[in-house]
Amino acid sequence: MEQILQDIGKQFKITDIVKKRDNLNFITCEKEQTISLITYLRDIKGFSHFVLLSVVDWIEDGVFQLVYFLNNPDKKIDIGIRTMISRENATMTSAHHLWEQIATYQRELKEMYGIDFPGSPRVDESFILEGWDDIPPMRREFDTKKYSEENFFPREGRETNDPEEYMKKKLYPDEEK
Amino acid sequence: MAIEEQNKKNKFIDPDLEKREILSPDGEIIKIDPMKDYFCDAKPKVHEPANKVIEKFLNWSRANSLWVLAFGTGCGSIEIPSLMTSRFDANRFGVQMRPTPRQSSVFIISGYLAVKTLKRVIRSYEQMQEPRYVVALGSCTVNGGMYYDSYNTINRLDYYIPVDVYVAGCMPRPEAMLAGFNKLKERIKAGRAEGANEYAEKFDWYKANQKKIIKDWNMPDYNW
Amino acid sequence: MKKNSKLIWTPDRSKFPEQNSDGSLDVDLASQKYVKVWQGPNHPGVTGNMSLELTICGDEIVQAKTHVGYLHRGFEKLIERRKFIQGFTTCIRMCVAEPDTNEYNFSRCVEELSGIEVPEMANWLRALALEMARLQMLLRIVPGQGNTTGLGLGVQWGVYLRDLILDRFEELTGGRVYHMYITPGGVRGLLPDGFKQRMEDALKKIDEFIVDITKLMYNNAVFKKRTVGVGYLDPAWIDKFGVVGPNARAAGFKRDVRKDYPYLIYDKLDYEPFTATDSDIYTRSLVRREDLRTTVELIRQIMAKMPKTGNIRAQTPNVLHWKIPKGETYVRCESSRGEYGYYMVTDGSEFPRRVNLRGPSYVHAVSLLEKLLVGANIADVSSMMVSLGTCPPEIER
Amino acid sequence: MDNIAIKLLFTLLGLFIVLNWGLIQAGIMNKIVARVGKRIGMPVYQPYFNLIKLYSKRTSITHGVMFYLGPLFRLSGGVGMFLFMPLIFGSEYWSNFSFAGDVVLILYFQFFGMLGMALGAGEGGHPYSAIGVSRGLSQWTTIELPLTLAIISIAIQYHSLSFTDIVAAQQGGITHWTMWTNPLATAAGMLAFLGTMGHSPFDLVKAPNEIPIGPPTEYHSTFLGVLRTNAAILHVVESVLFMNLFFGGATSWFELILKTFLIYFWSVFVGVVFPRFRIEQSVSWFLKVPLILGILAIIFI
Repeated sequence: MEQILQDIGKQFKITDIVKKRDNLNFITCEKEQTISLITYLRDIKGFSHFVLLSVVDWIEDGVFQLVYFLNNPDKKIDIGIRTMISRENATMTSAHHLWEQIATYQRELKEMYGIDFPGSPRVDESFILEGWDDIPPMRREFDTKKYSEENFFPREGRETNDPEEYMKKKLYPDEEK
Repeated sequence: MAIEEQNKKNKFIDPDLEKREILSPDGEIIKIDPMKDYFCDAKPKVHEPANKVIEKFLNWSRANSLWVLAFGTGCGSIEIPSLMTSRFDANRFGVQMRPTPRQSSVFIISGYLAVKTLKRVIRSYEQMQEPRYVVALGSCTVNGGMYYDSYNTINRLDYYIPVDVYVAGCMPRPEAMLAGFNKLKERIKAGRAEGANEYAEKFDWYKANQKKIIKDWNMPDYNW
Repeated sequence: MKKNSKLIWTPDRSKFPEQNSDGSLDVDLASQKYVKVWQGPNHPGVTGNMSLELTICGDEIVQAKTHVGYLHRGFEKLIERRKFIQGFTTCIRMCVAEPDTNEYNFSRCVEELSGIEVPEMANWLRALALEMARLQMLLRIVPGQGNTTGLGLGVQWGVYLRDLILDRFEELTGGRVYHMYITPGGVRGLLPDGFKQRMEDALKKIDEFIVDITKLMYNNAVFKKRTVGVGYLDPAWIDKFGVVGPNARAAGFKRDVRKDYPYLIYDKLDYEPFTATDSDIYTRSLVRREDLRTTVELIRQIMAKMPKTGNIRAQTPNVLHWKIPKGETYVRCESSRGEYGYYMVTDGSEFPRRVNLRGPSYVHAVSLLEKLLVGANIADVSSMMVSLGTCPPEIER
Repeated sequence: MDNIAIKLLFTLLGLFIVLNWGLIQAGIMNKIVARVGKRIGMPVYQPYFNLIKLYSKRTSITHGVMFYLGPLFRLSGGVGMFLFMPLIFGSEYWSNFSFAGDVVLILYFQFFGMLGMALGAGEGGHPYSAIGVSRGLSQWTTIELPLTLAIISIAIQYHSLSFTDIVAAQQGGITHWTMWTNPLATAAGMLAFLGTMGHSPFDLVKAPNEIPIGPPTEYHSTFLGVLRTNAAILHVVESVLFMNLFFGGATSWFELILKTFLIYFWSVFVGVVFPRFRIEQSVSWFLKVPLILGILAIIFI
């Protein structure tokens, strides 16, 4: 694993190397280099199994963190490649030519986060939602409870308790607050 | 060009359902509006029973032959196989599964309903022939259950289609479902399970509720 | 198993036009030669609540599109606004059929990020619960393959045995479908008295069932005719599409998370995953039957080798104020359909920042199924879906 | 002539008995299938409930005149078969309107209901109906071949195209049945019988997991009630047809009920333990074994 990371470090600019387990590393790469890094890992280093493409919304920093998660089935090691992209006009180079299922992931991310992947097949087609006209729902600023209360006629009489207060009241009723 | 403007208004409309002009083999230009031509958009009517004694006899036969639409709308459908096989065997009570809405009389809403499914549920419900009954499983259909704050699941089902029996639980055990079927039978025998009439009476209210959350309403108002 | 290349039937996918990058197809639907048929969501041949948009020419499928989202509840959004212990009860409902893999993955993520070591006894019990969950799932999908071709009898037998396993779950955890047994920090309880004996009784019935279903289904001439050579999955596609689990094992790839990345106590158990090379519907079904056999064997081994008693819970912080430092991890385990993974990111607060599920059906039922169905017969659609182990809730969450 | 009136009365009475026996038989078969699946199963009288319920459901669909006529054609196919089918040998009243050439007429009626149903179902407009109709018609064409060959073989054997004559020739003990005197024709006919009953492996017209549920997809309430009524009559009459041809007919109602039950059970028995063919497999299957048997039956008669 260390050997692979050194090899990558020679050719690409990677930062924030986190060793989570013996066989699991996370690295951060620049947006422009990401696709070539993935291609390099797939073709030269044997990371032939694509596991996951995920997004983390760091709204405080104004960035989306894209994570490409690759797996080497022969050496049994995993690597997660993080890439930061700006939240405004979020766009990322499409990687659909590398693995077939990436097109599906990109379709989902376009819908749930509003990240555009130009050139990816059927990326504009709706994947999960139908007739959605609000902001993409998985973004942090979207308040799902408010949306639900406005749209779905909540039934009256539903009680919501703060678990801490509720347990105090139930377990130690005599205790003064 | 009025047609194009109308189409623009509804951005979600299916291209197959757009108004269009086609050239017939005779060279004649025909205007078609699939929403009007392909579907009948008459409103449902309230049905009054003709004779109380006969109706009682018919209700008795209806109660003993419940044909369930095989449409697993949510996670409750995982217990349907258990319900229909040897341990619980709902067949004993005349409950059968039918694959098409035309022939079935009971609609089991098995758990939470996503908005996308709700649209299909409404269509299937309207395609079922009267009298039709709805059994709603799980707390999710009562008040949203654990998905009360989800942006994609409805909170209470009875705002969209009339419900006859609720079976609470997450998820309801097959015994509870059998009890629910017994309750439904009692209601049918008493002549109170006329959800279809209720739907016809409060049609506008139901439609307004449905249209509030189904943003891409690209089907006729009542399609049977 | 010998490979008989004559039997393998791959459709000639080149005779139909490829779909364009925006999903459209260059065929004239008005010419009446091509018909568009929707299968599902209200269709008994479609597993769960999903639908297929098929363009057919005669009996052959020209283009298939999967439509999912009928079960979307926004779990990943909901977990972001729940505490870790609340998110645990939410996440298990992501996959209805096999919730324990969710329990394990979520708990493992939380433990790994907050640095908790789970006691040995809890690991054994976790493995037992996971294997039981796999067993009850396989008892549904092994005869389910027969049901797609009209052999409903196996399902009747299989679901009865599944009920027996659910009874054992009820004894162990109190729940029938949703168990919430593998909690962050350990498990909820030890085995009840006499559990092993009653489990053994159920396993004996399952052994008989395996013999019966082999006679009924796998040796049935008509079933063979329907499934041998149909739905051939090219081994070259395994990595291209990210196929995992039984589907990859049926194509000759030994992919089993339990062997490759041993978790819990699987390195102390002695077993070998079954692999075959024919890679058609029949072989995939055969691999699942062998999985069933393996699982029964594993449960016996676990019950024999596990310690009598021991500590089952690690020391955890107050669950109401459980703050986890900033970090991220990926945890995987083997579900009945293949690799099942959770990607969790925490940001130092009481709530997870992001939880993402990687379900095997995400690739099996969307990109792979769309490709496999092209050129197939419309009668084989549901066989193909079941043989790939489709489970819609884990696609859309 | 009052004779004809009495005969008509007895025919209607026979129709009533056959309908009831068909319904009860369906209930018993459901029970047997359930027992194989380790279940208790629905009550024997469940088909009656279903039938009353179906007739009592309200309908609000129009698909044109042919859509209405489809079930009626199907029913007239079934009732037509019944009308010309002698039920009890030796009884003038229970032989209905059988005459010298009734075998040919009944073969025609067998196909008639099918065609009428195809026309009506096509009007429903559902794609699965269309697929089911095309499957059904192509399968039926291949079923007809061995069946017709078997019947021709029997007609050559007994020098008659009348059921009464064929049954009369088989009287006098079990060894006189066509089953023993012409086993090839019996084998071809009974294999074709599996196809006519529409159970697995030949249930591709209604294949629930592929094209749910084929031609009757759009049929509901009263229409489906008519279809169910017809199915009850048809199942018995088909069994009577094969009983008359191969198994020596019946001399009493008890014998008829026993024999039709066993003949129908043969198709259910096969249906429970076999999955379904694809359409091209079904067609080629009928064109192989049953057809060869049928041809051999003609050659070796």
